[in-house]
Amino acid sequence: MTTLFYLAGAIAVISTFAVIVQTNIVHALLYLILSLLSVAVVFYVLGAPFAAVLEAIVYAGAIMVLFLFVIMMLNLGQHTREQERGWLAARVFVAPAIMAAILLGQLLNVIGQLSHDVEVTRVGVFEVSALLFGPYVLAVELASILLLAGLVAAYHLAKK
Amino acid sequence: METIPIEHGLILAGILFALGLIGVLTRRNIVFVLMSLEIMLNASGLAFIVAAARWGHAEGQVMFLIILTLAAAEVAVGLGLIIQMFRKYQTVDINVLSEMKG
Amino acid sequence: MLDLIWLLPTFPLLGFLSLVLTSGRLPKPIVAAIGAGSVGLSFALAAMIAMTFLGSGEDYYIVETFTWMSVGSFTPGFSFYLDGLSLVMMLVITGVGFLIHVYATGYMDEDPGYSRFFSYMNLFVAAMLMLVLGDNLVLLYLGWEGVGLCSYLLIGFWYTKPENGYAARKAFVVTRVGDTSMAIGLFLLFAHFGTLNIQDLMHAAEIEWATGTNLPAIAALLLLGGAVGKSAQLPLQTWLPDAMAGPTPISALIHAATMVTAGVYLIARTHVLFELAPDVQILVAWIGLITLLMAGFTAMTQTDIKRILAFSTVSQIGYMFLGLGVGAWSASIFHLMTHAFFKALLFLGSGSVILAMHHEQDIFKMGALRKVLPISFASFMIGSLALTAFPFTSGFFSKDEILLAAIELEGVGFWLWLGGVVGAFFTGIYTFRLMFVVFFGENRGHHCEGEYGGWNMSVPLMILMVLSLVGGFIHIPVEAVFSHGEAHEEHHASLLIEGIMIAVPLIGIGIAYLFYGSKTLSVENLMASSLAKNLHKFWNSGWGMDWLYDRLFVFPFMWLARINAKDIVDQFYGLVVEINRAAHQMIVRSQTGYLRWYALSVATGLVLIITLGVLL
Amino acid sequence: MILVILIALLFAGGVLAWMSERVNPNLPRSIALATVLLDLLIMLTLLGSGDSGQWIASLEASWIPRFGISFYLAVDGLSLLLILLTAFLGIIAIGSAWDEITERAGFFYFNLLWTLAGVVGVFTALDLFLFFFFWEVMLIPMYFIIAIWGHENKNYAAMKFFIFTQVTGMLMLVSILVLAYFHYVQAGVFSFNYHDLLNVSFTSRVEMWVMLGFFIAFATKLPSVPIHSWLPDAHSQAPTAGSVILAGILLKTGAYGLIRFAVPLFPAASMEFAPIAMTLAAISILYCAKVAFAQHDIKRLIAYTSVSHMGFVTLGVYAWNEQALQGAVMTMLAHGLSAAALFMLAGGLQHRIHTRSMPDMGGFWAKVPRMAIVALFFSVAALGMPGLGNFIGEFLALLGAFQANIWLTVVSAFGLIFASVYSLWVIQKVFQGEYNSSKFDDSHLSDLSRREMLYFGAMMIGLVWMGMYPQSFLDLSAGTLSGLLSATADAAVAVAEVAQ
Repeated sequence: MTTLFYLAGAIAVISTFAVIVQTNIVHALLYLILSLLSVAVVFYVLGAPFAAVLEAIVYAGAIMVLFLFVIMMLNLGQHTREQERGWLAARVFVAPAIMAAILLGQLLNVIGQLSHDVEVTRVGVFEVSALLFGPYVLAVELASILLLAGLVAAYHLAKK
Repeated sequence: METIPIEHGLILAGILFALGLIGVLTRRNIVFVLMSLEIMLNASGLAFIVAAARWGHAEGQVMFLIILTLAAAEVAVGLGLIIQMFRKYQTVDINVLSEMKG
Repeated sequence: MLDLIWLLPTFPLLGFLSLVLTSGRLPKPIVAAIGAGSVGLSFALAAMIAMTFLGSGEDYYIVETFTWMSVGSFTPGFSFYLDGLSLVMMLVITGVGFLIHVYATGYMDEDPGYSRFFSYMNLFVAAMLMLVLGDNLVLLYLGWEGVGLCSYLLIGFWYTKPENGYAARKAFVVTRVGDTSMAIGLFLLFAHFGTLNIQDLMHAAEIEWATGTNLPAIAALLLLGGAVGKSAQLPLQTWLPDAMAGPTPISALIHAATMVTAGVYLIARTHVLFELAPDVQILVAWIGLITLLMAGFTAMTQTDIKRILAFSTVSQIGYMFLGLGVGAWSASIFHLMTHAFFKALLFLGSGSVILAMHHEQDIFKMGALRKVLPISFASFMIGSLALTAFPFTSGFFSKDEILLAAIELEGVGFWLWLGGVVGAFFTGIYTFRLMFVVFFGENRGHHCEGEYGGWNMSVPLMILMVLSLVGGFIHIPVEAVFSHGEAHEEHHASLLIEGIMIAVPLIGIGIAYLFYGSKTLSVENLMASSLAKNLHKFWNSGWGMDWLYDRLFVFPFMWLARINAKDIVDQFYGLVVEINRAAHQMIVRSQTGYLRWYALSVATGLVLIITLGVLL
Repeated sequence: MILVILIALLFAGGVLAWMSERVNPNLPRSIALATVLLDLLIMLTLLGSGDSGQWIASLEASWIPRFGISFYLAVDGLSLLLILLTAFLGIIAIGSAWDEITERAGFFYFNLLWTLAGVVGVFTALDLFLFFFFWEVMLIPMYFIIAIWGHENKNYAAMKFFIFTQVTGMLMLVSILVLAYFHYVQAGVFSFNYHDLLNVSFTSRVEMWVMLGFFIAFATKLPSVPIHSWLPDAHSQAPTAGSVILAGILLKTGAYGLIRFAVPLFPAASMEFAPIAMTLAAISILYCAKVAFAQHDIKRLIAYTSVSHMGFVTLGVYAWNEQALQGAVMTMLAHGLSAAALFMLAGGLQHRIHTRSMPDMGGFWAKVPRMAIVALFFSVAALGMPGLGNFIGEFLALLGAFQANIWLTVVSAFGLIFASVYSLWVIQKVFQGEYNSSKFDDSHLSDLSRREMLYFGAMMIGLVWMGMYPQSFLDLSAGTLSGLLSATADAAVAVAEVAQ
């Protein structure tokens, strides 16, 4: 399982890196899906099968399909690719990369102070559901309202 | 069961988060920006799952679910806005949106 | 009778109010009746009061009307103080004032501002009476400022000419400098004695202040500042010649007979203070002497008929100051009175000449007027004789007394006397230079039909002629006022001194005759050298005092005003605004409008916060 | 109760005037005039009742008891004089706006009346919180008056006025709060009551700082160099009625604050500060007189002369003896009338020839003789002619100040000379000289109307009354002032001893 964890993690990092340097938007989207799926594997390894399933269905499935629709709708084809090449000069990466590196360094610094090996215990749908519809029912309600608001807003915005 | 060092999970989340950040900061195509945002959200969700695994509790997963809905709503609204923007400017270049310039 | 004294200033004040409130809608005869009549009423009343007062044998009489204000111990009232000094002053003011008013009804006949003129004149008389009758220094100050205001208004009477306005403002501001010094003197006196009632002050000062100490000297100096301003003495004499811009009756009333002598009155009124400060008192004498000599020199170089008279006024007031300085109080007041007679006569005479010459004032454009203008000639002749102290005219007696008092003073007395005699010599020259040029010789171009105006102009002249001739025999009842101050009432002069004093003016007249009458001596020869020319220019400009003051005070003030018109303090706040604006601009520049820029700043903020969190 | 009616009437009248505009555009001005007249009549009934030195009328009601804030209004002789001046000048201001303000008249009179209400509140409030409340109430309507009905540069002027007064007002608020806090520390309860706060004791250092908060707020309003620079802009841009209210009344609130609050609350610090305040006063007098002389804009000129004259008030207040205080009060009253009149004249000229630039004017005497005489009268009053109110004020102020500080008084007295320089300069530039209409449109240059003469006549009578029989005014304020003097006598003695 540990091997799987590191493997999936490596795939996630590589594919994510591919996302941010891709010029072809559809390829990028596919890399993103790959990244999400590998994160789903990580979830599974960490004993959260429910989250892994949702990650695969909702993220990699539904949300990415939305992206795909939009990309198709906007007809971002070949000329976008050239445009992207023009925009993606190495120098624009410098400042963000330094910033991100510092941030990461800091995170690592903090995280590095932890050292705890976990015995992975499976926390299944039941426990999660018990919590969701128990003490966190308000959060569920809020999430549903949020989704409703997102729905209405998306409908309104995308309307001509 | 084998053990997994908890800090490695968090490091993975951190790396993904940093990559997402780089994406947000470097890309001019707004669709890429939105995708990078998704990466960052996902990374934070991962952090929650790792935490949940650390304590063996379900609360982390509940948080992940909330992040998930948040991401879904955000994508829906964000993509709607992208469509609007494209209609108005015929481009996905985020730099044309600079009317807030002081 | 004496209790009616408050009516004296009230009549002219009512005249002023009625003329102002009708503002020029009344016909001229009524304006004249109100204007001259109100002063006439005052004169009649003043005469009756004078007789009652002299008959009563009292030394003084106080009439209290109401308290002006009462703040703590400061309680000046509208109270009138009548004694010999104020009696003389009030008679001169109302008497000469009335004559000049009558004369002015003719003189101003064709002026559109007829009613305005008389309203100012009446206000002036009211204020002047307040000045001399007030029993406290605040009331005196009220009159003092009031006459200054009227002087300003009347000098600038013909307001369309900017130079008249300039002369008027100069007169007001220069005298205001003196007034301010006087006001500070008032504050000082009040701070020490808690009262400004003149008699109380004098008694208190005599008791509390020792002779020759600093405080009375400072107080006397401050009051002297007011006096030199009003009386056009050094160093504040520059305004008077310019003040001749006003109508001639004004010059006669305000700038010869009454207002300019207010300084003399003030010093005489507060003579106790000056006696406590002998250094200041002798300073008064020196100021008078220097002023009279400087004015004498300047008068010899002037060509404007009124300016010559103006400088002679400055010079004659110099004599009065000289008299005050040597302690000849009553002689000074006596000279004040006779000077009022003959100088009013001279000014009114010059007014007649000017009108007859169609407002020509340059004496070298006149000539041979004695046949054409007999009345003016007569008034000038008598006035000039009195002015030069020709024996047995009024000016002779008064000037004589002053000079005799001077020579009897120990120490510097002889020099003061000598200066006074030299001044008399110049008086003779410039007065008769004027006479010979204007009334003798040949006519220089200007056509002149004869006397202008009717009886209302000639009768006042005749009355003043009589007064100028016999005024010297009037006895002024001021002994009681100066009783303790005057050491020597009877002068025992040697025949030599008396002879010199009689002869010197006559020599002056003779020299004037040689130059301007018979033309035996030529002015051109005298003026040939460049030294003489420069000297002439220097004297003509009044010893360059205007030039000096312009550079010392006027130009720096104007310069400061000009460079700071925008108010540097305000500009400082403007600078604050600019700095803020610049700072805003800098911060605004960070608002690029680019989303990624904002994201980057968010990230930076995050990094910074975490850094802080890690470090702390 | 009568005091509440006084203020409430003005507030209500303002609202009514605003609403009545819909009925008839000429109605607001009549309503405003009636309101202020009624107010004046009510104030006059106060004149007869009660002895000077006591509270003639007072009202205390609990407002926010938790913090010891009460609705405490009271009137003594000094306050009464000033609210009478307020109502009188309020009527004059309405008169000057009568034909001038045609646009949004209802809102204008609303603002005018609310400003007046605020001022009356300031003059009567004895609870410091309430005082601050009214202090703000009078500012905001004034801001609108300048910003809406002002002239070419109105926004700048209004903003400057607002920022200056607001920032310094905040300093005062801080001081008030500190004062209340100290009362809480010393007495255990919060109180904003004037009488309670009089008893608060301080260390001298703290007292100085708290006093400065008050002083700066009042000195800005007064105004005094170096925080005077809002005034020329506000005055030159404000409509005539605004200038009348500003110069005539609003400036007086600063002086009143000094007399009522700044010195009595902090006697020791004030006495210690007095030489500095008097120096500022002397600088104000001379400096602003000089700047006034250099102005071309006639309203700016008059504004600077206001600063110069108010210097005599500061001088008088900080000399803190009977003559000086009475002089300060008389200067406040007389300057209220004379400055208001001069601003009305300048406004009248601007209304007629649409310019305020003096170099363009000249020779108006023949054209508008009545106006010329009126202008001459008020100029002469401004330069301190004896017999008129300003003289009494300035003379008494200087007389009293001389006893406190000889040198500063001597320096200040030179202001009398400068006053004559600029006053006569105005008359010369505007009314004397040659008439030349090439630089402006003189088709509307008409002499003062009957209505205008009525207002000017009333003010002239007022000034002559003050000048010839000031006793009627002096008596009213005498009691208050001697009360304040005796209350602070101990501190004065103590400071004098330290100085020696």
